[in-house]
Amino acid sequence: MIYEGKQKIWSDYQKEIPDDHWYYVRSCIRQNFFPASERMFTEITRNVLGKDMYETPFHTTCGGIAYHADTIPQETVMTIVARQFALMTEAGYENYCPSCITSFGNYAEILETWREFPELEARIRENLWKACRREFNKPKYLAHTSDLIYHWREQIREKAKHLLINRETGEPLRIVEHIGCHYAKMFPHKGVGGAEYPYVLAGMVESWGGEVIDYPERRHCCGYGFRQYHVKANRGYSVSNTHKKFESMEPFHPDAIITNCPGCPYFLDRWQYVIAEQTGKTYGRNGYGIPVFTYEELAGLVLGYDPWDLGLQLHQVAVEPLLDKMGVEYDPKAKYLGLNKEDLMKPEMPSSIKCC
Amino acid sequence: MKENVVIIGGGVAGMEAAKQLLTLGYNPVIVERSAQLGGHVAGWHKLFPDMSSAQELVKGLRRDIAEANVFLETRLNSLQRTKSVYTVELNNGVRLTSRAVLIASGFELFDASKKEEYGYGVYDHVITNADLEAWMNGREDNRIPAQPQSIGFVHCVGSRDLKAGNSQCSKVCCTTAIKQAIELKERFPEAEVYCFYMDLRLFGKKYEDFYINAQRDFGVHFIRGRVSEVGETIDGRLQIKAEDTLLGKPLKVQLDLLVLMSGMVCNPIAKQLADKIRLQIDSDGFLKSRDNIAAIGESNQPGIFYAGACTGTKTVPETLAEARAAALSIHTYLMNQ
Amino acid sequence: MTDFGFHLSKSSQLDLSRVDRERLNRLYELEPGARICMTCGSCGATCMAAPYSGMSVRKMLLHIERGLDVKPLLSKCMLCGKCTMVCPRGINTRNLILNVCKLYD
Amino acid sequence: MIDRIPSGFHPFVIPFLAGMSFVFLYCILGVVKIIYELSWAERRKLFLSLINPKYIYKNLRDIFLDCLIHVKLWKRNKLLGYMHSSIAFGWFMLIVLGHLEVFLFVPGRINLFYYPIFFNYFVAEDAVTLRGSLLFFLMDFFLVIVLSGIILAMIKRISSRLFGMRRTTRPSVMNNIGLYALWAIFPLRWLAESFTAHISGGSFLTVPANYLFREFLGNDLNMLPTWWAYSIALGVFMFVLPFSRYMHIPAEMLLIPMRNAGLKIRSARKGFARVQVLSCPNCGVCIDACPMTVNRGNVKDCTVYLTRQIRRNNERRIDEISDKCLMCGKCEALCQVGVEGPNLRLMQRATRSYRISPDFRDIDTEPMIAAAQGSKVLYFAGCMSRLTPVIPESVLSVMKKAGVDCTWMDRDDALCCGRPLFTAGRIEEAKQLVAKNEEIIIRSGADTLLVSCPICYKMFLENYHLPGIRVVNYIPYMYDLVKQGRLTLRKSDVCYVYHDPCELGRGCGIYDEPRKLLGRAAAIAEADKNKVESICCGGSLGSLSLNFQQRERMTKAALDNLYTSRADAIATACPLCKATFARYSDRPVHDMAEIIDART
Repeated sequence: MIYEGKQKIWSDYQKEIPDDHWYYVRSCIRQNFFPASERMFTEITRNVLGKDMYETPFHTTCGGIAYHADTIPQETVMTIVARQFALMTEAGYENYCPSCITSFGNYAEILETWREFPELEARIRENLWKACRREFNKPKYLAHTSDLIYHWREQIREKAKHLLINRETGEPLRIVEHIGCHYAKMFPHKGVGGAEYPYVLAGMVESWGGEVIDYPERRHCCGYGFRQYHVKANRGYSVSNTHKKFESMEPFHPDAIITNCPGCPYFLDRWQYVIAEQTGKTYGRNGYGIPVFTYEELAGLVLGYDPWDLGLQLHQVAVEPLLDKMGVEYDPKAKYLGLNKEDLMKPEMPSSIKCC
Repeated sequence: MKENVVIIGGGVAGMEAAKQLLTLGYNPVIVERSAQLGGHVAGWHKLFPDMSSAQELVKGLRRDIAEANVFLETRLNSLQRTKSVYTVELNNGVRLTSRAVLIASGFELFDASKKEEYGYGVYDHVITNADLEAWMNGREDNRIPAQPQSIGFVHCVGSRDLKAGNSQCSKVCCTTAIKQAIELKERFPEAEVYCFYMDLRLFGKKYEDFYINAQRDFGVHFIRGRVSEVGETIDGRLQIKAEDTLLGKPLKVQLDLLVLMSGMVCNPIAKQLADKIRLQIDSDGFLKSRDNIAAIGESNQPGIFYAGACTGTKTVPETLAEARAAALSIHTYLMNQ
Repeated sequence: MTDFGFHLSKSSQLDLSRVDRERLNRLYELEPGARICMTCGSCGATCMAAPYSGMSVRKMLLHIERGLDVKPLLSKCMLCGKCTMVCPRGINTRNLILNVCKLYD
Repeated sequence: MIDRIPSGFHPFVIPFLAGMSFVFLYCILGVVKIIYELSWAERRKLFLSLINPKYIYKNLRDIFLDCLIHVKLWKRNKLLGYMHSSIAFGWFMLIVLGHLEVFLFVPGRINLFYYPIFFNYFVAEDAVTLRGSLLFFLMDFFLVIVLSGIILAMIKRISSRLFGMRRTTRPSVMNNIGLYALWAIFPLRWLAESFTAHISGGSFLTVPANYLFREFLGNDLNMLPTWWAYSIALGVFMFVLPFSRYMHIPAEMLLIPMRNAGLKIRSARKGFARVQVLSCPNCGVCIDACPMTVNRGNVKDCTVYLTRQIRRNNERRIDEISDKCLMCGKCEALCQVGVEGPNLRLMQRATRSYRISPDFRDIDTEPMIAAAQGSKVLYFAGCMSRLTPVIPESVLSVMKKAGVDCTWMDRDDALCCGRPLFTAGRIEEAKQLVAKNEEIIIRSGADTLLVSCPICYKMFLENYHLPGIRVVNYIPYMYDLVKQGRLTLRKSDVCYVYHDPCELGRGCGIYDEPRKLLGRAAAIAEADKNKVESICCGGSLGSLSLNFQQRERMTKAALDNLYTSRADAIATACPLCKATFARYSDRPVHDMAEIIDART
């Protein structure tokens, strides 16, 4: 690996990211998958970094899932997106940051389409007007929330309590970064670092002291693939793709996986259990899996938040091995206590994969 | 006093034209940007189909044009036409006038690092066809392992690729890949060599024999399918993915060396010249000839002639033939003025 | 083992690094013509067994070189020799087929 | 004539005795082993033939004519014929006459079987017999005959070209020892008998020599050493015999009755195959016969080397030789002994084990049966004819002109006749195809199966069971139509040379009908080698391993032979020959059907 070669490519794919005043849009599914992630984003950006992060309860889905599952036509998606932009315009913002990668891709795709086909944009404006009497300005800047964390990575590093360094050996932790497919594969210039060697997560890992693993199937999809998971008949195909990634990263012995997409951490996490059930194989050390994190969770750990406040107990694969390596203090007994400190009961543990 | 003919570019096209112009009684003046004559060919090792030495070819041409005026490491500051005379100003302060100018600016190799998925400049063992020629000419290259077990060639890197901005076939890469595959097989008989191609275009004299030799005598494997991406394994080997389009199945293989067959793109200098004197650019990005059949060596401007790869991808013999033809065209043009 | 109602599916990806080179080289030795196929497909077009098993020498060779199972293709080969007659590269396809039948299963 | 040595014994007979006993024992054991290797049915067939007077006569006649007189060789090459029959028959007569002498003069010694061989040493002439008696004369006469044969053999070894053989075999070590021993036996016998002639008597050859030797050498001390030498030469020859080509002498005597009894080669090495292998005299006739030996190539792949390698158990070479052969059958047709080279190879191929075997049993033949129904004459063109569509088109056109209602069985979907698999040794798989085709043909309702491809034709004739259905090749069939007046041919000026396809000529014995038929449609010229000696086109499916380049040389050599006829065009009756010749021929190549169609 020639690191300078990558740096050259990274320098070719940089994007302008304004430092403040963002209109924040949540993902449809992240709340359910890893509920603390989005809350941690607002927590870090507002309270730790002191940024203006506007949110409105009136925003809806962007239509991306339905669009990628081939259930609604493009014009419908565009009109939904137009309404989101109208909400932003009404709130007086011009920097738009979605939390979801598919949304980000969806917005990027729609903005590019409108740039190529202005008549389509005009028709969508008309649709929106007819539907809900709203008007919109296109966002001046579009960034994914991971772009923002990337942008503020050094500020986070300055406030860091724990780094991505193995406390016992002093070696950097070996991190697999997994980028959502819709982040830059469609429009490489919309992503930090481009599509082939994205830097958005790698940059965070490097800033926070870790080492990025470049394994052969790095570019491969997590396996979610919308239809592949949602239609049960295809689910074997979904898990097979995830399996392929794990087989490829296995020889590198990663300490953790960091992701920036709603589906990826979920499937990389949950499918490890399914793979272990079906093949008996686990990919971490001593029967554990490889812990999977969202970038907000990892940022939260770096900043010293309590793992259980970050919702890490909701992970299928046990995160404790990584916490131990990083030296994060946690109370094992508190893992399954609710916010009100009531015992939520320890879930049933699988036999095939160790989950603490 | 012999009449000047300015030749832009000191590759084999420019040299061959200069040689012919000397014979015809002119004073050719070669303006070459680099420090030596011979262009790309000077960097090659062996030329197909007879594995003749590229160095010998260039050496011979250099000998033949010893009497010509050559400006090395020189660029054009300006090129202007007044009536039927062109005035050329060089960056070393020299001013030349000439009734005919031959553009032999040739091609530039496609920058393989633009195909990011192949990891040229990122992975340790990815090289280009030009790197391999240089290595065979004796240049050290630590990207080439001492004992590779498996070697891959990717044809059409930056050719026939609209995404890379080049729709044209670079014509020589198929044969070059086969030539280089044979040369590597000769050096590393134990290695498995795979050529990943989209189409094999072995159009020239004895090129097909090359193909059969590579298969029969050297056991080179040909796989129809373009490599889609390259990754690095834990032990630093390359893992490539492609589709075997004849079987319709995805395929992967681990390699110790990957050679990218960078295609030809028009030398940007040609485009700068085109802007200066309003020459036309053809749809393939190369200079547009007055007629692609009958007058490939002539431009739309009187007194401006073309030779070689500035008008499209060419083999060396084609380039030399065009250079000879251009010299004669210039002679006829000057005689008739 | 839990039954989820779905299973890991076998990868359809071919791995050239895992092809049995020794056996393949033995085949090349027994029938050097195996190396020079240019995948024109004449053999498959003329094949008497193609309607029954999809046989084609081109396909058979590709299957072998990529480590795939050739048994189904060969299951209806009558060794009639038409492929030998039409092969533009003069490959002794019958010898090839017989040796494949010997070496592979 | 009286016994000179009272004991009737001298140690010099020991080498001969030992050798003779060894050969005798070896042959007895060999015969027992071979008989044991035969199947029960074969054994029964053989024994029944051996007590049948008709077969006994035939066996004796064949052994006499083939083994002693070498009639076939005489027909082919007079010089070689003389050479072989002089040695074989002369030697035989010496043995017979020797016994006669013992029987007549010393009947008491008849039980000593070395006596006739060394008769002249053990006896002294007395007043009862006269110098120059008839027997003495005959003995010397046959000795001269044998010696003349030996001299010819020596000359042949030096220059086989004088005998019309372009190439001959390279003898192995054992063959050389046997050869030199054989060469030595008769001159030594002459010397020994000459040294003893003043005691035992002699005739025109030995008596003058005796005078000469006595004049120069003076005493009788040379007598014993020459007898020793003679006996040793005999002994060496006998010991070497089982391991050399001379094994063919006893083996052929077993081969002839077995062949006459109708035995076939059914195993690669055992039983009748073993006899065949041992019967090969290594004469090398098959080398010149073999179409593969063009440009001195592939000599070591001829039948003579197959038998040699089988005797040596050299499995690698046996496989190579077996796979390479075109199976054109010319070596067998020209072999003096009748060694079935192609069948030996076929059985060798049949021993191969395969990990993949085709299985045709599940192929649905119903559509093919439906397509085959409708006429009394069912026409089968064969796979190869699809690459020469002019053949089936012409056959059908001729049938139409002759008013023959004919259905084309394999116009669309079809199965191979099975011969290619059969000749590759995949006999069981071929049988599956045979069964499928039998079903189609029988259920078609036809009473005649018309076949244009000789490869298929041979298969249908020999390996199909089609009760009530006449299998006929298109050439005799068309010739019959012409004779019946149902077809009228207009003769053209074009001169054709007819190439006998291997499978039709040597394979099925059809030589004359094509010529007669063609003679009515065009002028005919004959090639240098024709009919049974016709040279394979090189395209044969019989060969498994010959590559394109090697075949190309054979095809060109076969064409050169056809060009010797100076004909304008080539006629043949096989799709494979047509396609193969057409590739390199400098003149048109037409199938018989094409020519007949054009001239009716």
